[in-house]
Order: sequence, then C-alpha cells, then structure tokens
Amino acid sequence: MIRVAVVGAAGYIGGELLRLLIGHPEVEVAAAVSSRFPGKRVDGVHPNLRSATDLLFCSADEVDECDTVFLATPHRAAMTQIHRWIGQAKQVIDLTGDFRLDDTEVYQRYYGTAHAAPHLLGDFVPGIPELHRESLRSADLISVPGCMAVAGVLALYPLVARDLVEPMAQFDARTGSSGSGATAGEANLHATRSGAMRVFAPTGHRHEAEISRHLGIPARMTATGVEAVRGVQTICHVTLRPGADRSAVRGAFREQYRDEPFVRLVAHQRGAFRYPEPKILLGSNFCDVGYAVDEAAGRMVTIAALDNLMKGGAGNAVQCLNIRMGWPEALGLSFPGLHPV
Amino acid sequence: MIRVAVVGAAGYIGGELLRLLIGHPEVEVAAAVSSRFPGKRVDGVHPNLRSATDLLFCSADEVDECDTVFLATPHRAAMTQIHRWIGQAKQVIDLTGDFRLDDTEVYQRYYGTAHAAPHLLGDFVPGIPELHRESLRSADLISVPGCMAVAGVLALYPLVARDLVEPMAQFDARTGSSGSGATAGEANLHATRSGAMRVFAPTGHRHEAEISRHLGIPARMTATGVEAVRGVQTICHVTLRPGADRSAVRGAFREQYRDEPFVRLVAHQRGAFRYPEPKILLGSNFCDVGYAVDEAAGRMVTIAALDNLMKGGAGNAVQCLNIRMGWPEALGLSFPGLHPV
Amino acid sequence: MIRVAVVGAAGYIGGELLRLLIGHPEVEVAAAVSSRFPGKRVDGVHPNLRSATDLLFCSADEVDECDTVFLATPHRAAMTQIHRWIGQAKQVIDLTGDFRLDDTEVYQRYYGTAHAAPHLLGDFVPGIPELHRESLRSADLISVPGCMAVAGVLALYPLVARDLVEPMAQFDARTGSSGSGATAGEANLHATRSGAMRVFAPTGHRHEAEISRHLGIPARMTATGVEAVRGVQTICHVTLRPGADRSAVRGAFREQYRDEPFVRLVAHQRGAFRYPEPKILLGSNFCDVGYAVDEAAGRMVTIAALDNLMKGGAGNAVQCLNIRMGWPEALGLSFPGLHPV
Amino acid sequence: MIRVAVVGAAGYIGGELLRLLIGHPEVEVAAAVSSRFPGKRVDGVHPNLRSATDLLFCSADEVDECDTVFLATPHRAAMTQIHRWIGQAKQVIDLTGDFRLDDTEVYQRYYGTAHAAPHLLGDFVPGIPELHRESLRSADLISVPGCMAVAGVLALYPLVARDLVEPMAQFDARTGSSGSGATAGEANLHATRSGAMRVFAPTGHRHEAEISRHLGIPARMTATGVEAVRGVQTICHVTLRPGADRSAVRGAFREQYRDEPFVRLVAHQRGAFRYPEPKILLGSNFCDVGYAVDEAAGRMVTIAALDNLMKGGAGNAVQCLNIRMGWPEALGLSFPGLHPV
Amino acid sequence: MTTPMQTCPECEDEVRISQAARLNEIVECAGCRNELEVVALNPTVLALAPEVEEDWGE
Amino acid sequence: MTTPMQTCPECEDEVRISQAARLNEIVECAGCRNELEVVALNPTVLALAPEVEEDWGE
Ligand SMILES: NC(=O)c1ccc[n+]([C@@H]2O[C@H](COP(=O)([O-])OP(=O)(O)OC[C@H]3O[C@@H](n4cnc5c(N)ncnc54)[C@H](OP(=O)(O)O)[C@@H]3O)[C@@H](O)[C@H]2O)c1
Ligand SMILES: NC(=O)c1ccc[n+]([C@@H]2O[C@H](COP(=O)([O-])OP(=O)(O)OC[C@H]3O[C@@H](n4cnc5c(N)ncnc54)[C@H](OP(=O)(O)O)[C@@H]3O)[C@@H](O)[C@H]2O)c1
Ligand SMILES: NC(=O)c1ccc[n+]([C@@H]2O[C@H](COP(=O)([O-])OP(=O)(O)OC[C@H]3O[C@@H](n4cnc5c(N)ncnc54)[C@H](OP(=O)(O)O)[C@@H]3O)[C@@H](O)[C@H]2O)c1
Ligand SMILES: NC(=O)c1ccc[n+]([C@@H]2O[C@H](COP(=O)([O-])OP(=O)(O)OC[C@H]3O[C@@H](n4cnc5c(N)ncnc54)[C@H](OP(=O)(O)O)[C@@H]3O)[C@@H](O)[C@H]2O)c1
Ligand SMILES: [Zn+2]
Ligand SMILES: [Zn+2]
Repeated sequence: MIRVAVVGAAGYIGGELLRLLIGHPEVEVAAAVSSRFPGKRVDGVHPNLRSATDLLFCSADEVDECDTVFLATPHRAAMTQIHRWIGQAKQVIDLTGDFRLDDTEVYQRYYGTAHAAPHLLGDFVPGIPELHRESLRSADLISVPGCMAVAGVLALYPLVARDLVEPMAQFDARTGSSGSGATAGEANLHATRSGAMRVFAPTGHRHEAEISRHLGIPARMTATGVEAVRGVQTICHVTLRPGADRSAVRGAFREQYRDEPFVRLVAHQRGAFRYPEPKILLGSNFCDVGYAVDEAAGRMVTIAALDNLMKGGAGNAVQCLNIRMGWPEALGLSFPGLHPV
Repeated sequence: MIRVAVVGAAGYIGGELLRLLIGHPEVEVAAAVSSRFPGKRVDGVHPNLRSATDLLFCSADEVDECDTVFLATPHRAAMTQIHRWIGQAKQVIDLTGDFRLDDTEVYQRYYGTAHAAPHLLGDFVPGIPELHRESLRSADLISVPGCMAVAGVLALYPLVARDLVEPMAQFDARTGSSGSGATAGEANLHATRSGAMRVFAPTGHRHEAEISRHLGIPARMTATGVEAVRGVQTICHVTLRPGADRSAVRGAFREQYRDEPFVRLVAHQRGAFRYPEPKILLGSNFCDVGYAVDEAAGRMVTIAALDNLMKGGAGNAVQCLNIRMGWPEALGLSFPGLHPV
Repeated sequence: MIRVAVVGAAGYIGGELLRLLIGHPEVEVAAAVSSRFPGKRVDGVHPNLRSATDLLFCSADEVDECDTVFLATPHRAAMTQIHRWIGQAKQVIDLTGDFRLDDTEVYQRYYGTAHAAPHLLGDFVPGIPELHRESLRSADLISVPGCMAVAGVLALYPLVARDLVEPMAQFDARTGSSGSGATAGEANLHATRSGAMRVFAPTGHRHEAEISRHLGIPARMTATGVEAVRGVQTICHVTLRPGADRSAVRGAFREQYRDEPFVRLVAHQRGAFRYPEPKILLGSNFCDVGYAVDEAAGRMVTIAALDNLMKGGAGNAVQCLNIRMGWPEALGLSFPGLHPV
Repeated sequence: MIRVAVVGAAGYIGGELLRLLIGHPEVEVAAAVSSRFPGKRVDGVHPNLRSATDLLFCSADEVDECDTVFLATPHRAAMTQIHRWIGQAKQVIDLTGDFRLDDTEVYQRYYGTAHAAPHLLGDFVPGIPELHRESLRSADLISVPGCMAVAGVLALYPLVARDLVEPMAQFDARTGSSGSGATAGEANLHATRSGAMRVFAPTGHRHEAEISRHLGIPARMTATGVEAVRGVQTICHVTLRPGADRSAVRGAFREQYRDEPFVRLVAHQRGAFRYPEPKILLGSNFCDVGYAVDEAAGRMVTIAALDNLMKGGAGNAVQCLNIRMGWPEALGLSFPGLHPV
Repeated sequence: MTTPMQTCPECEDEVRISQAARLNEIVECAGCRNELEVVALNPTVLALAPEVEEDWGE
Repeated sequence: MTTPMQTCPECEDEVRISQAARLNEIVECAGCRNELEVVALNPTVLALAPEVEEDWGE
C-alpha cells in the first residue's frame, strides 16, 4: 500500500483520480486537496463516491508526507507549486499542461506566458506508456499529456515511426463538455452548450504542440465541442508516402499495439461501431484506434477515441503509476465500458 | 468457479449480464445463447466487450449442462422454455416478466395472455435481496423484478412495512430508451425518441402489479420515456397516516437500509444531486432512495433511481447469484458510477 | 404599428419576446432594456437574431414613452419597478411571478417575502386567453402565468369547470433547463445538468399556488428537471367524481377547446406522439392537452405540453397583446413547430 | 397560387416541404404522395402539422396535373420516375441525389450504379441560388444539392472563385440523425445512435463529388454522425495561395455574400456562438459561414452550418421555387431559428 | 363532396366520410386516430377496424 | 480520535465530532449535508449553522 495525495481534488480530473485510487487495491488516499472545500465531504462534490468513502477535503497545508502526489490543478498552478510537492512526495504525476512540452519557447507560444520552472522541463517523463514504458518504470516526475494529444499521438505514431506518411498531420478533434473542467463559465451553461457543435479552436489548439513533440512532425488541430459530457475523438488526415499501402498500414498498427493493454484496433467492415467511438468507452481506460486508407488518392484517415477523464487523464495517470510501481498495468483500471449507453 | 449460460445474450439485459459475468471472479460464462447470431462473436453485438472476451454466441441446443442459467428473453419466451432450462441447470434466474406475479389472474390482466406454466409461479423466489435475502440463499428459481418495480418497491417498502402511509401509492416513472430493449421498432428511431417525454403508459403499467404484490397495497403508475439511454427514476406520492411525521419517515428508511450494500439514502439539503438521479448510477448496482415530507399537507413523496440494466435487471440478478452462492454480495458489482457523465 | 419596450431583454424570455416582436407585423420594438449590456448589439446575446435586427440594448433610463412594456426581469424586480413602467406605457404585460397571485399571504408563503405592491394585485388580469379572453380585450395590466401553471391549468380546467373530478390535483411536472433562465449558476453547468432527472421541487412548487388560484381546488406539484433545453410537460392525477366517465371527459375537453387557436387535443390510439410532447412544440405557441381515463379505478390522468418560452411565457404574452389590440389572435405566432427535431 | 405535389411526402424531407408549402402564401398543396399511407392523415406521420392541415396522403396515381412537383424519394427512385413527373408538372424540383452530378461516370463511381436517365443530367439547374440564381429564374428542372454539399460549397466558393486557395479541400462534416431519413434501420436505434460520434464515411462520401463539381477542385470529405437530430456542420481545411492573407479572405466573403438573404458571415472574436453552429438554425433557412486564417502557417479553415432539412434540403428547394416564380426570395422562409434551444 | 358527419364509435369525434365511400372502406378518425371501417351504407355505419395493438415497446 | 456520536438536529443522523473540536467549528452532516456548528463543548452540542438558502434556480 502506498499513500497518495490528489491536488485539485474537487475538479473533474481530481474526482476521477479519487474514484480510481479509492478503488485501487494497492493505494490509500491520504489527502484530497481543495482550497474551496477543506473539511467538507468529498462525496458532496463527487456524488458517485457516496458510500465509497468518508474522506474529507483538506487544504494543501494539511498534507503529510506521502508516496505519490497527483496534480490536477488548472494550468500554471502546477509549475508554481511544483517544488513544494517534489519536497513532499517521492513521485509527482502532473496532469496539467505545465510539463508537457520540453521547449520553453513553444510553451510560451501556446500558453501565452513564460514558464515558471523551465529547468524541470527535461526531468519529466511523458506519461504515454505506449511510447515511454521503460522510462516510466523509474520515473519520479511524470507529465500526463492532454486528452486530445493522447488520442492524436496513439492514432498516428505507428505510421510515423515506420515512415509511412508524409510529415504533416491535420487533426479534427471533438470533445465533450467535461474537457473544460468544473469551473467553466457561462459558455458551459446547459442551455448554451447542449447540442453544440462549437468550434472553439479553429486553429492553434495547444495539443498541436504536444503531438508535434511526440511525433516529430508538424501537426494542425481544429477542435470542436460536441454534445457529450465525456469523450474525445480525433480524426487525422495524412498523406501516404510512396509505396505505403493499406497492407503496410494495417501491419503497422497491429505490430505496434499487439500487446498494449489499453489500445484496441477498431476498423471493422460492419456494425454501427466499426470505427472508434467514445460513448462505449465511458469510464474505461481504452484508447480505440482505427483507420481507413484511400489508396487511389494516396491519403488516409486515422480515428481515435477515448474518455478524456480516463485514458485522456486520470486513467492514464493511474496506468503510469502502476508501471512505476511494478504492479500489473491494468490494476484498478478493469472497467470495460458500457453498451448501450 | 461455476459455469453459467445466458439466454437472450444478444439483447441489452443479456449483454449487461455478459459484462458482469465475464468480469466476475467466480464465474465462467459457458454459453451465450442467441438465435440470430450463433457462431458470431459476442463483441460484434456488444462492442464494449472487445478485448474482454473471444466468446461466440451459440444456439440453445448447443448449451451443455451448467450451474446457473439466466433468462433474458422477451416476455412469454421464458415460461414456454422454462422446463428445458430447469432440466439443464441447478439454478434458473429469470429476468423476464413471466414469473414475477404469483396470481395467474393478475398475470392475465396485465399481460393479456394466459400463463403457460402456472404451477411454477409459486416456486420462484422474488429477486429482491432487500426483502427476500434469506429465501434467496437457497433458491433455485429466482425471478428478478422489473426495473421500475424494483425502484418503486425499495422506495416505499420501509414506510408500508411500518404502516406509516395510507394504502395507496401513485407512481410517476421515467425511463431511458434501453428499457424497451434492442429489438424495438420505429418509435425508438433516434430522431423520434431523442428528447422525448413520451407518456407510453398513462395508466395500467405492468409494474403496478409487481409493486402491489410486494407491498400489499394498490399501486398506480404513469410511465414516461425521457431522454436517456439508461436510467429509471420513480416518484411516488403517498398520504401519511395520522401520527406519522418526518422523523418517523427518516427513521424507517435509515433502519431499513442501514446495512444494505446497494441501497443508499439520498435526501440532502444541498447540492445538485440532493435527490436520487440515475445518471450518476450508470453501470452501478445502486438503487438510491430519497424522500420529502410535507407534514402540513399530510403527504410525502419518495424518489428512487437506478440503472435499469443493473439494479433494474442484470446487476440485481448477479447480486441474487452472489447471495445464492454464499459469495460476498457485492462481488463483481463494485463499479461505483461516474461523475460527471 | 405600436411601439413596445422589453425589460429584461437579455434573458431567455426577453430574447424570445424580441424574436416574436421583431417578427410581428404590427409592432415596432422601441427598446430592449438590459443593465449589463447597454449599447451592445442585441444579436450578441441572442445569436438567432443575427440579420433580423440591428437593435442595441439600452438602459431603463433611456426608454421613451411607448405603448406597451413587457417585463421579463427576475421575480421581485417587477413589483418594485412597476410604478415606473405604468407611468411610461399604456399597457404593462408582466411575465414574472410578481402579479400572478391575488392573495398577499399566499404570495408571502410561496415567495418567502412580502409583496411590494399589494394594492395592484387585483388590477392585473391573468394572461390566460382560454379563461380570461374577454377581460384581456381591455386589460392594461396583464400578468402572464408561470410555464407549468399554464400547462396545469389548461389540462384540468375543462374537468374542474364541469365538476367531473374531485377537488384535489397531484401534478408531476418536467422541465427543460431554459426554465431557470440565463443567469443560473453551477447547478446548470452542462456536465451536471445534462441527462439530469433532478427533482428540484419534491413538494411546494410555486406554480401550485397559481393553479389553485385559477382552478379553485388544491393542487400539489412535484417538479423535475429533465434533459431538454425548452419544454414543459405536466402529468396530473385526479379522481373522477361519481358518474363521470370517459365520454364526459372527452366531451368536456372537446367543448372547451373546440375554437381555441392554441390548444390542441392529443389523445390518440396510435403513433409515437399519441400524447402531448414538448419536443414537437419548440418555437410554437401551442399547448397540447391529452388525457387517459381509467374508469375501473375511478381515476384519470391529464397530460399537457408546451414550450416554456412560448405558450409558457413570451408566446402567451404576445397572444395576450394580440387580444388586447384587437388583432388576429395568432398574428406573429404562426410557427407550427418542427418534426423531426 | 400555384398547385404543387410532394412525392416522398411521408419522409423527413417530404414532411419539411409540407410544413413550408402549407405555410406558403402563394402555394396550395395539391398532393402528398406516399405509397405506405394513402388515405391516411398527413399529421399522423408529421405531428407538428396537427391543426395546420387536414390533408391526406395519396398514391402517385391519384396526382392530378399541377404546377410544380417536388421529389423527396430515396436515391434512384427519382431518376426512374422522372418522365412521369415531367409529364405532369411544369417544374420538377428534385431533392434526391439523382440529378446532382453532370457526369455519368462520376455518378457511377459514387453511387455504384448506372444512371437511368443520363440524357437529362445536363438539363437540371443546380439548386444553389448563391451560384445559379439567374439560371434558376427560368429553370424547369432543378436539382437541389446534398446537405453537406451546400454547406461545403458555400463555405469555399468565395475563396475558390478568387483563386485565394490551393486547389484541394479537405472537409470534415458532422451531421444529425435526420440526415439518414425516416426509414433507417437499427444503426439509428436511439440507444445506439444517442451520443454517437460515428464516422460513417471516413473517405469517399458522395457529397465530395458534388462539391468538386461546383468548385472545380478536388474535395475530400470525412463524415461523422454526432448527437443531434437536425444540423450539419462542415469544417474545411485549405492552403492559402501565396499572397492571400486574412484581409483578402475577409473581403472575399463579404463581397460574395453581402446581399444574400440566407448566408450570414459568422466569424466573431467573442461569445459562445462565434463560429457557425447548427443548433441556432433549427427550422431556419440560413447557412452560416465563418473562417479562421492562420497566416503564419499559410493555411485556413472555413466553417459552415445549416439545418439539413432546411437550407440543406426543403428550405433551399422552396427558395429555388421562389426564385423561379419571381416571388420574394424569402417568402415562407422567414423563421429565424431559436435560442436557447 | 362529403356526407354529413358520422360519429367515431371510439371517441365520439366527428368523422368525415366521402359520399363515394364503399362498404369495408377504412377511414381514419382525426380525434383518436383509430381506423374505422364502413360496415353499412345508407345510412353509413362505422365500426372500429380490427387491428393488432401497436406496441411502443417500452 | 473521535468522540462518541452526536446527533444531527436536522435529520437525526449520527455525526462524528473530532475530540479536538473547538467552539464554533463547522461540521457537515453526512445524512442531510447541512452544516452544523459546535455551539457548546463538554458535552458537545450541535446546532444548524445559519446559511443562505441554496437555489437550484429552476
Ligand atoms: N478535463 C479534462 O478532460 C482533462 C483531461 C486531461 C488533463 N486535464 C488537466 O487537468 C487539470 C484539471 O482539469 P479539470 O478539468 O479537472 O479542471 P477543474 O474541474 O476546473 O478542476 C481544477 C481544480 O483545481 C483546483 N484549483 C484551482 N486553482 C488552483 C490553484 N491555484 N492551486 C491548486 N488548485 C487549484 C480547484 O479546486 P479548489 O479551488 O477547491 O482547490 C479545481 O477543483 C487541468 O490542468 C487540465 O488541463 C483535464
Ligand atoms: N431492458 C431493460 O431495462 C430490462 C430490465 C429488466 C428486465 N428486462 C427484461 O429482460 C428481458 C430482455 O430484455 P431486453 O431489454 O434485453 O430485450 P432485448 O434487447 O430485446 O433482448 C431480448 C433477446 O432475446 C432474444 N430472443 C428473442 N426471442 C426469443 C425467444 N423466443 N427465445 C429466446 N430468446 C429470444 C433475442 O435474441 P435472439 O433473437 O438472437 O435470440 C434478443 O436479443 C425482457 O423480458 C425484459 O422484460 C429488461
Ligand atoms: N424561463 C422560463 O421558462 C420562464 C417562463 C415564464 C416566465 N418566466 C419568468 O420570466 C422572467 C425572466 O425569466 P428568464 O428565464 O428570462 O430569466 P433570465 O434569463 O435570468 O433573464 C432575466 C433578465 O433580467 C435582467 N435583470 C436582472 N435583474 C434585474 C433587475 N433587478 N431589474 C431589471 N432587470 C433585471 C437580466 O439582464 P440585465 O441584468 O442585463 O438587465 C436578465 O437578462 C422571470 O421572472 C421568470 O420567472 C420565465
Ligand atoms: N434527410 C436529409 O437531411 C436530406 C437532405 C437533403 C436531401 N435529402 C434527400 O431527400 C430524399 C429523401 O430523404 P429523406 O431523409 O426524407 O428520406 P426518408 O425519410 O427515408 O423518406 C423517403 C420517402 O420516400 C418514400 N419512398 C420510398 N421508396 C420510394 C419509391 N421507390 N418511390 C417513391 N417514394 C418512395 C417513402 O415513403 P413511402 O414508402 O410511403 O412512399 C419515404 O417516406 C433522399 O433522396 C435524400 O438523399 C435528404
Ligand atoms: Zn375517434
Ligand atoms: Zn443531518
């Protein structure tokens, strides 16, 4: 049993971390930090945890030493508080955007502010088990990528790693409303957000930078909020390299993900769910990946789907923890998702 | 490990049973019966089970002897096939409406047809752990009640058992679209059913009869299909007996459900989720129960919510199995539900 | 052409009034009052009015004399500002709760505050054309009832007026999220409100008092927020008087509403829309009314549906204006609603 | 007054045509053709038309001579029946895919069948007022384009016409469930389709061919079904030509659509609705068009939204009729859309 | 041309029957949407047409 | 360490008070989620903390 603390525990990612960690057989939740609700019951904010826990929120100052700290605060708060948490825990798993990029200039361009702890950028191992499993086994600083970035990277990595596509990726990402957190304002009012197809980032979404970093090719992303609470789907348009065909593409995906516990290939010929769709992934840690090749046109499309609070955030973080601790990678992450839903 | 078979495995209840039973540590799924899809992969119909199972559907004739059979067929099919399954398994857990009533005349009135196995009606133990736990420990024939009936019975039983309310209950039930199964026709077309508030049973819903049977008082139910896939909520209006007040009501619920693993009292003064709501219960086996007392008017309202495929069907059936087998009652049923969702 | 002003024009009811009045052939919108957005374009807040108007919001002080003022402010603001508007316009049509009740004690009980203009309560004519058409023809103070109250009153009035039912009505009301206005807080965040079945008023909803006033019998209401933006549906449970049967009920509804332009009887034997449903009424001014009689039990159910911003608010107000001005009653209100939607 | 007939009147497009034509001051609906429902009331299938019409469906054989026939049948039925209808009416306005392409080979490639009336392909004027208004004034055969094609063409035409972008367009289209018509099968069951992000056409969607025809450049389209009943949105990625900048783009859109009654430019800096969104367009005939330019990257994105049954089908057809008849172009099409909704 | 109104045996709403109505013709009642059969002529008599009960499936 | 249970004055549910509780400290009742104020010690007495009514806004 290790003792963990969750900072930002009253938020959506914080709540999902609590759900997973409370249910995790090797973990004891020692602290759930919230500045607004210290002393209040955790299940007052997260009603799904009723009867699962009697835990109370506490303030940051009340946190004792513990093994692992998860940071689920808004952007910027992690990099300003990072030294405090490094001093208090053996591992820090950061879920914010603060340590996802390794280049301060790119950071400045995408986040519009200077980085507050640039010397630490290189010390964080990216929390993408599919690309960095070995480094994660001993990582004490882990930075979990953005939800659309995870989807985008996993959908394209097998092709880029094998040089099957031209070095330019155009992403079209769709996301549910939980992607903007529990503190969002009137644009997230139900009557306004319901049934939306809101192009909130026609160009220049921050996850572009993460994808480019991990794939080593330029990435462009248009992001749209659609009707859903949870769920991210990315469509990626790429151009096939000469010689690359459907068979090579299929082989690349199969080889890459054969043994991955949380990546499934979904590119079927029949059925309503023949390509990846987020709704059957709610609460699960899978990232489903599919593709369609238009050989005649020399182009192809990849499709990825996940639950932004799970493989797109808290679930992925717990998977990283499992790897770091040498536990079975799927421990506490076995919920398969629902259908119909 | 016991070996179980699911009949009607290609339906919604069947799929939910498969999800739970495949994930159950003491159970091996020996057969998933479907007449339309024998030889086809189970995850072709239930895409959430991809990577969880390689099971294929089979026809009824291919089922070997097994320990427990779950019947998740349409109404009427269970009572005509019951002898076959009794001969083949030690326990039969029926999820259809066929063995829920113990009176053939009431059955005829509510189902519009004569019962095909009236002599067996008395042999089935109702699958309501909260009322029949002791009998379930040795039951070999179990009949799991309807989704709205479970909600209605649990919401009212503590009051009726203590004579706190007048013997007449008016229910207003709301249900998601999965309540009508996967074989429904054009009234369940997305464009028609989406955003609906469809009063499909203004009077005389079948679950009235079940509630009356279990509570011993007349029950009336109006049922409406609302926008949701999963989820049932019942509102019940009752009149307080002279002398019954808020304190007595509260005490009744608390006493009744103090040790129940899957009934939670939700009647708070604050928060958006202060009364029972189905959406935070998706995939979980809880039935949340709440109430509001209008002492001045001598009336009160009880509210119950559950996931119709879980505590309203498959989850409840697995809870019954756990009781019958002497296993921990929550085995394989620990998913707490999601928030936000 | 008359000149009208809308106070509270940046709200949901205000926006709906603007849509209707801008499209009304006999009306010129002289002022759209908002305290937050004076000088800003009206279509910045109400994007559906793009290209329909170049109107700017103004402050209350900028309003010139005009013929009719519509008050669409929050509760309490109307009764404190009423003298100002009476001085400035020939007619005041109030859509708030402030002048809906004629009894200050009942007001105090339901609104928790003393009334600020009790002497005016008797001067307002209730804005229910179906009950008060004659008085409305010359009314200079009109109070439009609450959305669920309109539905409830229209669903029951024909029965009560003919003494067909016992004097006690139990309502179960469901509403979309626009019913709580554009200024609601975090309980209306999309991720929280989406897919909700939120019992926000288990007992004692304010519209009870209005229904009781208009029907002269006690009314009880339980209100639930369901997944929808627009739309209200009320189910009402009543007991038949001795001698009252299906035929009498049918005759009562038919006679009462035969010539009503905005009440339709919907109680069919077939089709997915056999009872009233709000979704096909979005943007229309209809209140659909239906019923089902359980003669054996001596009970019946009435069902009503409407768009809360239309017949439940702004549309009804414009209907009242048309009557007051002697114009065709449906002028500017001809949109029939959509299907599918 | 002209007399019109609608063929395929029991479908979604047929129903929308009926709604518009019944409400049109210059049109009398002489026939609503349905093979399944002859003699049945039109409002039995289209419940929003209750009280708007007593019209009955008839069979094709019962149609008398009339001025204009609208064809809203499935694909293929129009081209096989076309001679019959040409013989019976002065104008035929076809809403199917049958006469949208002018090249039989392209037709064969995208529809997988040979064209049944290839000699007529050149006689149909495309029903895009914004591109073909002059020809439409005297057209007797009009072919209304597909819903996503209208959106795609209007979003890109100003740029292509002025040579501002490279000749290759990548579209990402999203659509509600009504886009697949009222006769769809189990993939459109509510529980399956609800909350979907279904990539039903990763490559090779038929509307590619239409867009290419009208723009004269290759177009690629990926189409996804999202949670909505009505509504289409297209995102288009294009590369700027050297020298083309934001100012040129803005000028192109403004010049092109300055006087268009049903195209609005929506590319704002603030507000939740700063780019085109279908939900505020339900029932309206607008196509909203917006864009975002990434000058540094030399790329841009255009965004278009419409109601697929209106500007994407029936509304556009009525606009074409108005032009053909010399009536005001917006006659019967004045509904502005709702907010909130 | 329509004959004077008939009354629906189910809901008592008025039902319009065309003068050309034949025996066994089915008409639809606008009030309750039941199908009615013309079971006699001169005078016209309507009866509920036999019908499989339509299920909403809920 | 916690003292033996106190009873919520609103819903009569049991409320755990830490032994270190001070006067005027606010605790939350698990049964009804009301905020309770410690208004006396030895023995501990709880009272409903004054609170603005929370509105759902519907
Ligand atoms: N939502 C997603 O899908 C998703 C996915 C992956 C990663 N992320 C990342 O995860 C982080 C949390 O996202 P979220 O969606 O959970 O946001 P959220 O719901 O807004 O929660 C953020 C929480 O942080 C706390 N907080 C606010 N300011 C703080 C500060 N200065 N220091 C410490 N805590 C502070 C807040 O609680 P108190 O004010 O009570 O402390 C709040 O509950 C963000 O960095 C986000 O980018 C989100
Ligand atoms: N949906 C709910 O919320 C819910 C809750 C509690 C209880 N129930 C009850 O559970 C049962 C199943 O409901 P459901 O919603 O899962 O329905 P469903 O989705 O329609 O599934 C029923 C399944 O039964 C099979 N089936 C059809 N006819 C059969 C026959 N004559 N013999 C054997 N199998 C047959 C069908 O598959 P094949 O044709 O391929 O065999 C079908 O997949 C019903 O009795 C229902 O009342 C449902
Ligand atoms: N929503 C419904 O379904 C519905 C139906 C029937 C009746 N009603 C009634 O209609 C009224 C408006 O409801 P709504 O849903 O439109 O609410 P809303 O969206 O919250 O709008 C109310 C508007 O009133 C303005 N306002 C706030 N305080 C004010 C004050 N003290 N004096 C003047 N104006 C003030 C606000 O704009 P500024 O602050 O910019 O001035 C706001 O835009 C309420 O009384 C409600 O009960 C609502
Ligand atoms: N849905 C959209 O968003 C949209 C937008 C633009 C264009 N369109 C096009 O409009 C047409 C209709 O689409 P829809 O969505 O309205 O489809 P729909 O809802 O399926 O309706 C098609 C109608 O055509 C009738 N029909 C079927 N077979 C026929 C035949 N062989 N001859 C004559 N009528 C036949 C059917 O009624 P009966 O069997 O009773 O005659 C049915 O009601 C399609 O070509 C579609 O591509 C659709
Ligand atoms: Zn009738
Ligand atoms: Zn309490």
